[in-house]
Amino acid sequence: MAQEMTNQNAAQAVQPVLSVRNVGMNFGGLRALSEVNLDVLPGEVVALIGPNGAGKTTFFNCITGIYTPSEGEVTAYPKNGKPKRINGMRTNLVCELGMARTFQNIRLFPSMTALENVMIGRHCRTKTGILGAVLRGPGTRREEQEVVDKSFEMLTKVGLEKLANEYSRNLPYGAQRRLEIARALATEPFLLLLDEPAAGMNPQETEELKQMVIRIREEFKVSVLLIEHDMKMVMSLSDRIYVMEYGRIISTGTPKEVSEDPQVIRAYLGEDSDA
Amino acid sequence: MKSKWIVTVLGVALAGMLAVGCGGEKKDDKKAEAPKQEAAAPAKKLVLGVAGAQSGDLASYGLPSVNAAKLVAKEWNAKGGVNGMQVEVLPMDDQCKPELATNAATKLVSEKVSIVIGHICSGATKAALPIYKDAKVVVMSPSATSTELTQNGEYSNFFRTISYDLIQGKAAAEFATGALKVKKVAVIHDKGDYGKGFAESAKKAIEDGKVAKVAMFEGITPAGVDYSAVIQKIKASGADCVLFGGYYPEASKIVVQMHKKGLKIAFITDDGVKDDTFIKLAGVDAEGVYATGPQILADNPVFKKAVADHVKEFGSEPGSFFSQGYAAAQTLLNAVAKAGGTDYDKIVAALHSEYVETPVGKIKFDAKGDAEGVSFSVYQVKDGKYVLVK
Amino acid sequence: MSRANILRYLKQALVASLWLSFLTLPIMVIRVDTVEQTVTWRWMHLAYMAGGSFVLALIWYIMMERRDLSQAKRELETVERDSALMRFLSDPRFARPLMAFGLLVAVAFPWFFSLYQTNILISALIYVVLGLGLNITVGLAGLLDLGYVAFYAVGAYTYALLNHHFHLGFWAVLPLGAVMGAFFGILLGFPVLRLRGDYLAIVTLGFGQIVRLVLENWGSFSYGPSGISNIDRPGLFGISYSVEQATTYMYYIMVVLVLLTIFVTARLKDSRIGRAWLALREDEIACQAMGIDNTRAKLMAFSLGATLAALMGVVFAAKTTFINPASFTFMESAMILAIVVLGGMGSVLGVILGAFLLMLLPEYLRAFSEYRMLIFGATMVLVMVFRPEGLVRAKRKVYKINVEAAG
Amino acid sequence: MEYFLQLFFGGLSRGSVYALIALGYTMVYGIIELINFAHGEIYMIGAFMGLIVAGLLTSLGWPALSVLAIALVISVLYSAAYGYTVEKIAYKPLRNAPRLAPLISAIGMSILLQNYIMLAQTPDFLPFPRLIPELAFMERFSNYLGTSDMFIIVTSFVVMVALTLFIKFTRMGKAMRATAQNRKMAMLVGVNVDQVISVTFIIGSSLAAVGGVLIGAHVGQINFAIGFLAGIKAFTAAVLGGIGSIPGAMLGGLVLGWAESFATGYISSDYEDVFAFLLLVVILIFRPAGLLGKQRAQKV
Repeated sequence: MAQEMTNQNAAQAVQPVLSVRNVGMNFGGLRALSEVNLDVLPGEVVALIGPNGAGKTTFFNCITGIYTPSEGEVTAYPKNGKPKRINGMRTNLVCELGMARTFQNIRLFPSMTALENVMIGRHCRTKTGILGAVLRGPGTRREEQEVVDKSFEMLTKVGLEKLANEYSRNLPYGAQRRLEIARALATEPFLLLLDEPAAGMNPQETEELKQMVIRIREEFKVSVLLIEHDMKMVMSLSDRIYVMEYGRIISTGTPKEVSEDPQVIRAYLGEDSDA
Repeated sequence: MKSKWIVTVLGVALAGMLAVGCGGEKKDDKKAEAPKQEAAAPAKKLVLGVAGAQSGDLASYGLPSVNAAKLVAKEWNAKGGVNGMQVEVLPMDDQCKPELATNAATKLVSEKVSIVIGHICSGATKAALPIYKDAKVVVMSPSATSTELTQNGEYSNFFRTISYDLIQGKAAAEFATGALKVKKVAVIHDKGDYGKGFAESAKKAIEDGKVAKVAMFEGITPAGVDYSAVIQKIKASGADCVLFGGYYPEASKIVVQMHKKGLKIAFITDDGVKDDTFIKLAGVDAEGVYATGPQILADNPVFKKAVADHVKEFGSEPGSFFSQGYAAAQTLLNAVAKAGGTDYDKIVAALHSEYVETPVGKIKFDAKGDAEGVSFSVYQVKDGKYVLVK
Repeated sequence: MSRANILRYLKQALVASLWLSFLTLPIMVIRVDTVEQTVTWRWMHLAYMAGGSFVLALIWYIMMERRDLSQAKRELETVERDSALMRFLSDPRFARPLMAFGLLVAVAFPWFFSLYQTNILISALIYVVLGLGLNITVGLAGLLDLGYVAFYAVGAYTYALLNHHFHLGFWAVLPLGAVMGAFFGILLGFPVLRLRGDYLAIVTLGFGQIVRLVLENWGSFSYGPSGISNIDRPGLFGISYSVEQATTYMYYIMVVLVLLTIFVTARLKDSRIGRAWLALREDEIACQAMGIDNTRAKLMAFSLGATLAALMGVVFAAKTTFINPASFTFMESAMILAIVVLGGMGSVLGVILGAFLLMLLPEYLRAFSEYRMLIFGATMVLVMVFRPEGLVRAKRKVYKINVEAAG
Repeated sequence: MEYFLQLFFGGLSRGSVYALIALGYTMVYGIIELINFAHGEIYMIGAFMGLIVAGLLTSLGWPALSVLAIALVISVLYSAAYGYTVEKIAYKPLRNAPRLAPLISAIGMSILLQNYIMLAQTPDFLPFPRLIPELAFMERFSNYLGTSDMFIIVTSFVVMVALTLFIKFTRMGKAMRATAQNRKMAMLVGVNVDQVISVTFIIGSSLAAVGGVLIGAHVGQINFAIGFLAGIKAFTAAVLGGIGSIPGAMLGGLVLGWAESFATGYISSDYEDVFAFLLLVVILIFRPAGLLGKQRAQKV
């Protein structure tokens, strides 16, 4: 009980990095999301779980500008900037603001090398134009070198430094997932949105991934919001968990609280008990 | 490895197509061989370039001139050549495209050709002429009718055996307002260089004549399947005569569809339509259509002989601009013979002064390069044939 | 090759040849005249067809099996290997002297070859630049533009009209043409760029047609189908050249422009902008989610391609000295696209090879006169079947890592 | 009003010509998402086959209507065989190639087929016998519609209905829809995708042949180059109506026909095609999926 109190106090005292209020999303007559409320605090790892088709990815799409929410408010709080309402903001501006994501079905750029994939992440933090690229003056060269160095650093963080010059289409599956994270990190986000990062990984890879996320959070001081089905990972990694079913948040709290919530057990764990 | 089989693929493509292609080529080869073997004996030869559309969708306008040149060359070679030089025909394709025409022209210039029949289309001719002019090559077109080509007076090396748009349009307009006494004329064209040129000169002639009015002036989409909208418009305009500038495919479609829609007014058109293919295409609907065309004396012996030779040599009736091509080959070779060589000035002088009996009449060329004695007459389709209207 | 294999190939080829002979029988053999009601039978054609298609089919099947084998092999290997030729070409020890040699040949060419050869080489070079320009739009940014020739026309008419009315010279109009191209690129680009894939293709095709039709019909502006003639060739300090001199001069201008274009595209390809284009081509959604402004990137690619096309339009008008709308048909767009795809999308070297192949092949196939377009079409199909990624596969830059900085 | 009706029916007849070719086009595109430039050439080959058969039979003295029927059947069979073969040579080996490769091979095929017909037959225009007899009762309407116009309108309509039913209710039709939506998934659930694509080409080519013969007889002339423009117009019609949608192809064809007809009638035929293409551009900008096409949500 006391634990719960402090948690709630913390949520009110500290300014969140992302706050979602009463967001709903309709596709024609279909109600995909309704009254979703969610906060991510600085440095927090928050998990969004729920059965398939609950609307988790739709929610990601709503807060990254791929869809415009039908109702509600999505507000982002960049590190040194003013709070910004981001419903329906263009995807690239959301990213520029500092919210970078990965995709459930890996979306790398297959005929670019691993390093170049990460370099794409640097795009919004650099500014060479056509003229600069053609003339390649000292400024451009410096910037280009900075992009390469930073990107390689990101690759090192996810353990892909040896595969830097390989085409991303030729990377093994696990490496592709990690490359997506490196690419997102390269945009210097304050909030990292991971859509099922462990999908298709074996237990060992999943464990490595978990360690990596912990490392990244420490080192880059980013908050993480992740969708994940692997309960072991979710339970041990997240600070807080939101459970979604049929487009609604049905439960929220620490992993322990959530795992004891009868609603969650009925809706999710009950069906998936063998997982 | 890979690069090796790129080359192989290309090789295969070439070899294979040759094998497939042999079917048609064989026949031509035999004929081409005959003069070549004869040509091998005397050392000197005279190359007659024939440039124009020889492939692509306008090939049917360019190929007859090549045949015509071959026939005339054969005739001269049988007589021992021009000044002892065997004549060799060198066809050069431009598909009627200006950029390909410049390539063809530079190729002919590079091969030191001094006389050229061509080009077929006015646009291609305009693009190629500066190159010929610079290299002092005499060019004679059987079919480029754009008025400015000769009337601008810019190209002293250019001649043609066909009269030009301005005269033809005027002839058609005068026939309509004079002989047919029409009051309202619908002038339409196929938006092409030739058709629009003809239509514009006809329009101007009608307006200048002040006897009749131009009820409408519009371009139609070439190669369209349906012209009913423009036909309804003609109908609504109350015109009592249609004047069409363009070629026979469109002309035949319009005539047929006009009749289907019950619009049976006089249809006057140009030399691009005065072709037997038009009558074939339009069938019974061709009856009564007027077309202007170069004056051909029906009983002109040279014309009759040329056609007979063509049938004998190639097994078919000659196509468009055959007579003009034939005349061009005759006058050019005659000029070389009279000039005693391939000296540019002498050839030009001979063209200006020497009369030659050709399928288009007895001609020589005026100061601007147009054939004197070539004029337009009006023909009408009667019983499936074009006959001269008196 | 084992005997069983050979027998199998022969059997397959025989079947294919019988099938093709049957297929082509009516069209190859029969000619009818529906007016005279006569029918001509040309049975010899069938024999040629059967023989020809047998040989072709035999080669086809052998090549096909080799293709599938090598494809299977490639899929097994995770590391991609280049062909010996490509390794040779990308090795700086050989590449440098080779380039120098190529440049030397290019510079010396007009002194050793005829006017005709120089002339068609200029055409080929124009298409090299056009190909490289479209390569930016299609090859790098993945925007299928089927109306590219419209910008070529914009450039050509800019020069032709300015020269005709105001006697502006080549050098004055060259930059103006580029500006016009960029302007039209942005103008047309804005509304259509939110369309994806094939819809973009068909809309650009429509725009291409509209530009040509307007040029054809708006006689008082463009002189309609009769075109504009006597356009000045490029001059320098008011000296007038003969055709031969002007062609040589033109040739060198083109060599410089080609080098410039190669320089620009090669630099762009491995720059921040080039990477953004590539990302755009590979995955639009991921690209935008990574912070790239798709609309901006698309507009840049579209208008840069248009600029190069317009630049070449100016050169084209100056070269032929005559232009009319018939030079800017859809077939022309298709041809430039074919250069890009055949050469290898995204690869500068590939596009150059593609341009030379497609422009010089028909020219040197003059010997085959009537058959050259047939061969040309077949070549396009065959290259695509046996090398769908194009003659030269695009390669990405290998970065050397500054280890210290990366720590 | 009279004038308006004339233009309306003129547009209807022209539009149904576009629709007839567009039906085959939209089908092929809907299933393999390839702008099949060779479709126009198959249409042209269909017309030539019809001409050859008609020429043969007429020289033997057969009556026009039976000639038309037999010419249609043989032309359909042959064109289907051509379509099948073209697919096997130029597209099937490219199933897994980059997206633009089949497009280039289609353009190459189109050039190849055009030149093949030009060399094997003739570069000239050939008169096509008027196989469609004039029906007496149509005489009254001749100011609006001729018999052959009527013939084409009815045929396109019948083809549209038959095709819709085929795709909705037969096993093959369902397999086609499955392939169109997701080729990989279709393969996984046991659809023989190669066979489906072959059948698609065969049906598409048969339709092109029907169009070739009927339109040849309607217009009265053909040559080797007619396929190109027909292809572009048909494709425009298909996109206008919503590519992949069969009633859409019909509607697209008609809308295109009307647009051209009214543009000519009330403005000027000089800009007939400009209006057609402008219409296309405007519709695609404001309704990217075409008139009857379904907007597919992008999957993320």
